[in-house]
Amino acid sequence: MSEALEVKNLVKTFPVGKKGFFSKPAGYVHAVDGVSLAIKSGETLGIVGESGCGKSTLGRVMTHLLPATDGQVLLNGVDVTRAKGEELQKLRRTIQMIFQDPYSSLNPRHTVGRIVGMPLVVQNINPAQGRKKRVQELLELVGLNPEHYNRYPHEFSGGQRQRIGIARSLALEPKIIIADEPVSALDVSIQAQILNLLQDLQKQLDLSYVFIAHDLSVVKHVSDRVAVMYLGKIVEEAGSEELYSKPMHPYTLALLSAVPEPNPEKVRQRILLTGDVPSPINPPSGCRFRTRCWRATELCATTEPPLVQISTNHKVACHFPGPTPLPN
Amino acid sequence: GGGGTSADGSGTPAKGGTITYLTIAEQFNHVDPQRNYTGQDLAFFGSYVNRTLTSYAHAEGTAGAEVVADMATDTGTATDGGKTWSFTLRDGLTWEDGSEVTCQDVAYGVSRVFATDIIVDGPTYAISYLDIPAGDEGSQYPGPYKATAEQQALYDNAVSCDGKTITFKLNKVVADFNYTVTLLAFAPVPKAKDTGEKYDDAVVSNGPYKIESYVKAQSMILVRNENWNPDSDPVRHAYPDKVVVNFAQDQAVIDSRIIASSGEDAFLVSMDGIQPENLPTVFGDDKFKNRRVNETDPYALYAAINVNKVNCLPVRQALLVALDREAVRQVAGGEFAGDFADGFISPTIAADYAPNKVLDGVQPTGNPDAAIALLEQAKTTCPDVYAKATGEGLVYDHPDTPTWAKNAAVWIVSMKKAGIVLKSNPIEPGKYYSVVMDEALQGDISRGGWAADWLNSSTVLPELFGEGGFNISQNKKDPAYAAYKALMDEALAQTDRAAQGAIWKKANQYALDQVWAIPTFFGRSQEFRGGNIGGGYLWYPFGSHDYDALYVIQ
Amino acid sequence: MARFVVRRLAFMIFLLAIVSIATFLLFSVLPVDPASLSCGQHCTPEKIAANRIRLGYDQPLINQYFTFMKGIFAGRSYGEGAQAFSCPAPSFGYSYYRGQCVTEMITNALPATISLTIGSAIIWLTMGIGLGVISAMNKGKIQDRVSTGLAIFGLSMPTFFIGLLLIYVFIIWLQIFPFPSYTHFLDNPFKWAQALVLPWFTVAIVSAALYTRLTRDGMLETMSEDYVRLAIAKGLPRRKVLVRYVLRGAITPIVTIAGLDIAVLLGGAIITESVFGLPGMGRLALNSVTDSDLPVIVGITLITAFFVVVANALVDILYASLDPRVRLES
Amino acid sequence: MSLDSSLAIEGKSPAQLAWIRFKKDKVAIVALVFSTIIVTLALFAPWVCALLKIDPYSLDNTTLDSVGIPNSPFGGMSRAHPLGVEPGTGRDILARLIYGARTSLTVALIATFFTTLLGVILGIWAGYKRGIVDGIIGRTIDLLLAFPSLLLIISLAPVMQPRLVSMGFPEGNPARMTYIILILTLFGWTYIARVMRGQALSLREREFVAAAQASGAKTSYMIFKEILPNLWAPIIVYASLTVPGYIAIEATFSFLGLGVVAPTASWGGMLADSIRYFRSDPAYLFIPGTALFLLVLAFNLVGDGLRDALDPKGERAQKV
Amino acid sequence: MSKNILEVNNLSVSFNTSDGQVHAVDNLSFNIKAGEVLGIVGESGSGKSVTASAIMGLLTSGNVNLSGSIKLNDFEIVGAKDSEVRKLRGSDIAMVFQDPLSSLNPYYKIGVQIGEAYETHHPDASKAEVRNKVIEVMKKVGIPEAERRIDSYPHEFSGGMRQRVVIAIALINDPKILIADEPTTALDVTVQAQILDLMRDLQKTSNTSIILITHDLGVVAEMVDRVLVMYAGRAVEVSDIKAIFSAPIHPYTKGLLNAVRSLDSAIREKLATIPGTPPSLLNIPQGCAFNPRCSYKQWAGDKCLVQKPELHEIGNGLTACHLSKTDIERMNKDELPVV
Ligand SMILES: Nc1ncnc2c1ncn2[C@@H]1O[C@H](COP(=O)(O)OP(=O)(O)OP(=O)(O)O)[C@@H](O)[C@H]1O
Ligand SMILES: Nc1ncnc2c1ncn2[C@@H]1O[C@H](COP(=O)(O)OP(=O)(O)OP(=O)(O)O)[C@@H](O)[C@H]1O
Ligand SMILES: [Mg+2]
Ligand SMILES: [Mg+2]
Repeated sequence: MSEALEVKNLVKTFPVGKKGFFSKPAGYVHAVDGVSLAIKSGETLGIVGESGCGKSTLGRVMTHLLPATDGQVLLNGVDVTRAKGEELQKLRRTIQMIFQDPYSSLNPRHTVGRIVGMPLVVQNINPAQGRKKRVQELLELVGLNPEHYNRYPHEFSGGQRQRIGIARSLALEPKIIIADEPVSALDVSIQAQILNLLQDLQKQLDLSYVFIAHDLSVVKHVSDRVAVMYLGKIVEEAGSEELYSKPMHPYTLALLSAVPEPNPEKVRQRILLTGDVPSPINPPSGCRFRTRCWRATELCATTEPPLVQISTNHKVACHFPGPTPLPN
Repeated sequence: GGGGTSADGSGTPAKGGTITYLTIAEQFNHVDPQRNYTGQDLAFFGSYVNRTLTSYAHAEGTAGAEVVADMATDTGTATDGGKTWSFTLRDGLTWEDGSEVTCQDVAYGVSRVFATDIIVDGPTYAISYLDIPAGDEGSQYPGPYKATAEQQALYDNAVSCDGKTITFKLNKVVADFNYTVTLLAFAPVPKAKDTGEKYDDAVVSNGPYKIESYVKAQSMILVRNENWNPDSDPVRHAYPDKVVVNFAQDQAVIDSRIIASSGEDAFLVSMDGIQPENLPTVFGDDKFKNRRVNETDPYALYAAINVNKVNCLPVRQALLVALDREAVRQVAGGEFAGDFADGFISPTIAADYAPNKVLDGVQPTGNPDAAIALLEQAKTTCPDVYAKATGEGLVYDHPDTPTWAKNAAVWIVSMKKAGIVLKSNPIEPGKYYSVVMDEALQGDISRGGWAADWLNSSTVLPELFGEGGFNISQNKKDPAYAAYKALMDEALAQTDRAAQGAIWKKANQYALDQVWAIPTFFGRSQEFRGGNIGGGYLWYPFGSHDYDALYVIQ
Repeated sequence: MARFVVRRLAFMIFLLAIVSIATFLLFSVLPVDPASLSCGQHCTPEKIAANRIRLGYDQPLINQYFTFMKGIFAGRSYGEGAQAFSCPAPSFGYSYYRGQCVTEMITNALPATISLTIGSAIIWLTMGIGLGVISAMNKGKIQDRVSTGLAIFGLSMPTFFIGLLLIYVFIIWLQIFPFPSYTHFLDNPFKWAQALVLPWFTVAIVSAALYTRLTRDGMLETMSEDYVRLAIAKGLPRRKVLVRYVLRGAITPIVTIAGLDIAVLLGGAIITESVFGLPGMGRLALNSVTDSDLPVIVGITLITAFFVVVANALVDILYASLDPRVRLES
Repeated sequence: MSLDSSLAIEGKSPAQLAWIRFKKDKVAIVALVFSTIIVTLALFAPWVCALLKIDPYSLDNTTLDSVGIPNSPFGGMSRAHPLGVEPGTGRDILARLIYGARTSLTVALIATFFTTLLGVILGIWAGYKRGIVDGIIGRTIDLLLAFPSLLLIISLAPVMQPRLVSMGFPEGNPARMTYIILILTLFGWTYIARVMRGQALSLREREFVAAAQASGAKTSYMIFKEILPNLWAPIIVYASLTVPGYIAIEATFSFLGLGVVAPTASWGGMLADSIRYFRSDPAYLFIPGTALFLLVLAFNLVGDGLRDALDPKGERAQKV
Repeated sequence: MSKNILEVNNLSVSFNTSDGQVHAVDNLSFNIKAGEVLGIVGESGSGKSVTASAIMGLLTSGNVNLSGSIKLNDFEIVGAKDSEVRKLRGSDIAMVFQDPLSSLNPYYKIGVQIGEAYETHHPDASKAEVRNKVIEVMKKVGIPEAERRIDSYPHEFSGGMRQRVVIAIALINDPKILIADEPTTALDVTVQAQILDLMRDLQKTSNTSIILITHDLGVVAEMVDRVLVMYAGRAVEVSDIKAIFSAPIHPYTKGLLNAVRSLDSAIREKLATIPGTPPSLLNIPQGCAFNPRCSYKQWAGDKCLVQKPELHEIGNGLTACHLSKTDIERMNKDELPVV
């Protein structure tokens, strides 16, 4: 498998507290802070982490919806973050996005046909068989009735809307799709439909996915590899099997143990983390997780642990990695 | 003042009490005597504050038009065939601080007229009559503030004091100069108290009252001038103890309060007449009979035609005969607005008035047929003007107020009947005269109104159609002007009043024949006062209250 | 918070500077020549030129501007020698037309305008907020219909028509009031109020209508907030929920708008003052326009802008000090 | 797999839904009919007046007494003059009202159009672009708000009108109306712009905006194709609420003497004139006043109805 | 077992909206005993929150039609005077809402907001008493440094801490029933774990009954004793927690459980789904509302299309399904063929 997309040392900060023309920002949110990743073609990379850890920002920088502060996003050797004009326009065809909220991701004033055809219009693409035909094909592909071409989004349910959004993201025949929490807003019974659809499409169209979610069980279902984010940094990255069975970073451990188990018979041991995620404006020194970590020592406060390869398919950023679940 | 509410305005003159005047004006146009030039203000300050060498008699009817000795011992002595005039001051004339009013004070006051950068808006007879060489612009004498010793000498030569006698040397014969000096511009000013521009806010009184306070847009309060010596003043009565003027009142408010005349409001006097809608009320009910005045005033109302633009007599004549003057008068208030005018000299100047024949064939409602016939003539004689009058249209200037807008509408409609097109050109009321006096901005027809400065057409006809400052007919380029100018010169040089009057009558007829303006009506004024105020009548020379005659009924 | 206040005040001063410059530029295009206004009849170009120098209008605009600004802080004198006179600080210029310092004219006009503003603000705020509260509390019911109906009636009445109507009904027809003639409060409080009652309502009716809407919409919006639901779930009495939660949440935009409205009114209610003949700023403004009295127009424009800008800043600061999220920021 | 069967809702476009809601609002419908009638009357004024045998300009002295007051009760109402005559001239009030409505509506509608256009474009632009554009537009609004607009409007009229004439606008009424329209636009756009800015600010956070951006849409596409279509409802609502405001303001201007020139009729001008006839001819105050009030009210009610229909709010408000 | 403290019978709620009538809750009956934790699960829009609001007596606005009976300790809430219900709110029944961020008034200190709930129901309490009580309850819900943080404003708290404040407000008067409407949906898993832990502890120590509304079956499995499954405003199944996971007695419940992922399922395993989408409440299908999505409906004949199934007992649970008992048992064992 070749590498479809490579992220190198990506940094994204947002100024905060800037009130006027002339005033300086009061500080910066370090939303993404030196992230490196590689996605192989046909593969799904899951990214998990708690709210505000920078998952969406990472996704948006990768699609050039946000300019990067530093670092590179390489797509076929071209840096997406620096691309402009024609070049960027071309790159956009390769990398597309699926959004979280099926209600806000479709323009309520446009018909389904127009929504799905929008990328063709803005990219000025005229398929041989005509745009309408192509759109109807796409609708069919995602399991919608092509006759619904002239309907409005409000006439559809959440799951169907998410399908429309997926059809739109496929219009340009991308290679890579960044899916930012594509099922979080859906009901369980619908989530399954969408997850299955995404898997089918991947096989059919040979897509690579970056699958962003906060729900570890969802990620487990779709990912070949999983990266765990905490406060703008990747703390652990491994093949799915490996990560779920042998988590090494204490944060991953805690995260996994916190997922409620839909089985009353099974009582899992739980690591209860204290406190909340610290503010990304003033992240803790050294290891960012140390404030909530039961393994933390002096070292963690002073030295930031690098993300190191601990086995072929496993990287972790911790001074004291290990699968020991219990704090002691 | 006292209590009574049932007073009906009848009584006998007596001293005491407070008279309160109400006016819509924000302030007096000018308080500075040398800058004072509007009828009402002249009447007010002449009655209460400023004394002049001569003044008009405080009497009803034509008697009020008579000039009498005021500060002077008599009405002046003309020598040199009327080119030199002298007046002698009475004894016992005092300023409000008790000091004596001297001949120098009078000379100083008159000299201020020449300081035209500061003393603006007043009449400039002093400049045009006094024997001081003319400079590039106006006089060589720049007024007392800036004058060098030589320049001052020029003035002192023209106006000289010899003890109590002041002598004016004129540059031409002015037969009625003793009328001229009734203007407050000839009032004395104590040099030591002159504050220039600011003298307009507070003057030093030599009359029966002095200014206690003057807050613009609010009020002026006059109280008795204890240093006024009644023995030296045979002219004024000085009835009330106190005089209050409240500015910035609403016209409707003024009328309503005086109509009701209840309580304190019985001591009110309106300075602004009566608004049209209240005329039927006030004149329809006998209970107001002692409190109202309805008299012809000295104003002649007319619409000046810009002769430079409408240089076509038949068109002007067509305008004259087409106008529905009945409707024009109706808009202004019907018969209360005045009588139809047959010229520019008001019948109030009896010596100069004579009925004109030109308008005899024209009904008050206009004669479109006659106008159409006249236009037929114009078609061939002056096709350009004809084309404009019947095509693109003539521009009618008027102040931008609802009443004048209606007036314009009436003009437009009545001209339309004769096939003449008129376009309304509303002008901000405050700027009306400055616009129409600027020929570049003036339209084809501009409304106007004029009253004599004293009862002689010398202050009317030369002003309106001659060399005077108010010529908005722009007729000096009309070939017919030469003959008119000759009449003016002749009349002004004529010292015999009766002979002079005969020339004025001729000139008046001539101006009308040339239709340099269209007379509409001779103004009529209504005055109104509360039930506890007596003595009101229309003072002939000024067309306003005779303020001196008003008293509080005790 | 302190930082916020400083910054807000700095912006206020900046805005004032811009406003004053803009005003100056704007009025320099007027065809009115103040020099010729003070020239009188028999004016000659020479005289106007001389006047212009005397009054400082010969100076480049920028110098005029600085002279003017200096006058505001240090007062200004005109003319020279024995004829000189001066307008003490804060001087907004001198009206040659009226022969008075603009500041003096404005101070004379302010009492009437302030009386009008305060009285009507009290009326419209109580009426508007009251009706709005009733309306929101009884959404969909008859009270709501009546209140919103009244509001839309009020909104549809042009101010001058309300004024004329009130004059006709209460003064001419029913004769409940005499024709208003403004008296200073200190001279005769009763007459003062008597003259102002109708103007108060004239100004208040339209605004009350507006505030009824604002209050109603604001309250309905707050009522759908989760924290209101929680307050109800706590079992808090109705009054408390309404006042402490709903009104508290809805009042903030109302305060802002009220601050602005009051400031604008302080610059003169042109229509109401001229309909009722109140000797206030609005009437002064209108008269000055009719007379083309430029210095007064400039003065009033600046004063009004000053009120608005300052009110805006004060409201912002008040706002911030009421909102713990801003208050505690720095 | 097709999911046809589950698509239970009947397909209606948002506009159809709004129209259904609007139709239920009886008051708004009546107001709409009334406004339409007035607009039609104004549009066909010459024909209407000819039909009624009335004329706004001709004088009728026979209806007036010696001082110019109508000589029959109710302001001289008669068969010849259904709403009476004008004191002083005897002109027909109904005809003048119909012609006056022309001026009012022309000014109000054109000014509303430009106000909305400017406000919408600048507002969306500011809200969508944010940053420096937003800053400049925002400060401009602050500045405009700081000025006493009415005072500026009346004091600048004498200079601006001649300038318009020199720019080629016909002298007289066209120039005066143009000035009023311009000035209303200049001071009026801020309100709608602020509404639009707020809406655009929240719309730009919606994911469909990101979706279009991610496909490479340009700013103009974003503003006109993605954002604008979502703002038709508030645009229509605010535009429809601007019209009555402008009708009232136009009347206020002519009340202050800034309106059209004689002999053209204007409602505000009639009201300004009526002050002098309060006592003797109150009908002259009430008839134009009521007409003005009703027209403004009708437009307001239509606007309100549209708001309720297009932008239903407060339905979820918790009963306290 | 102990007595029911809450009994809901034939509760129906509908809203008149401009788009038509929304039948949010239809003929719902259930009860809860002291100390019991009842879970209400169902997809979005199935009427869970409306049911909660009805119990709180919050559905009083003009467009609501409410019928049936809600009895709290024999006190009938439906149709009761507002002032009466107000007395119960916050004292006998308390509620925790989903979004802790918007549930707190940004203008008031959290101590005030908690204390208010106490003062209202204890008008005689002194200031100091209230303050002590507030600190006590803050400690109880695990807010550190309660004495200091009592004077903080909501925005100074993190999401988890805010939710603790909301819970403190609910608990300060020792309510008999606590209704928690998706109390953890807005929170991160790690924080969710903390809050669930806290609620479990509190429930054990104070023996409060809890109605836990959620759509997360994992949370249900961990927290509750009994589950009420709602679909389109109706109860479709009420069963004990263990039973429902091992042997669901309604096709919808079964579908739901199949669609749920767990950490135990294999990587990239295909999930079972329920076809179709939940119905619009403006337009609920005839007969059984679930019938268009039901894989077993042909086993019950045409009934499903015409007749609304009523809740009836099967085994220890209640189900609203036309399938016969045997068919349900077969379904449990996956022996009933799917169509
Ligand atoms: N435009 C922005 N301006 C300022 N801060 C921002 C902006 N966008 C995101 N942030 C901040 O960056 C951080 C990361 O945000 P991001 O949306 O990437 O998180 P996330 O992991 O996607 O969270 P969630 O699960 O809530 O979606 C957060 O603290 C957020 O507040
Ligand atoms: N005040 C109201 N007016 C109109 N419809 C309402 C109102 N409140 C709720 N509804 C409707 O009632 C239905 C049930 O809503 P409810 O909030 O109970 O669902 P829920 O089961 O809590 O869903 P979720 O999981 O999304 O919270 C929804 O379709 C909702 O739109
Ligand atoms: Mg996100
Ligand atoms: Mg809910």
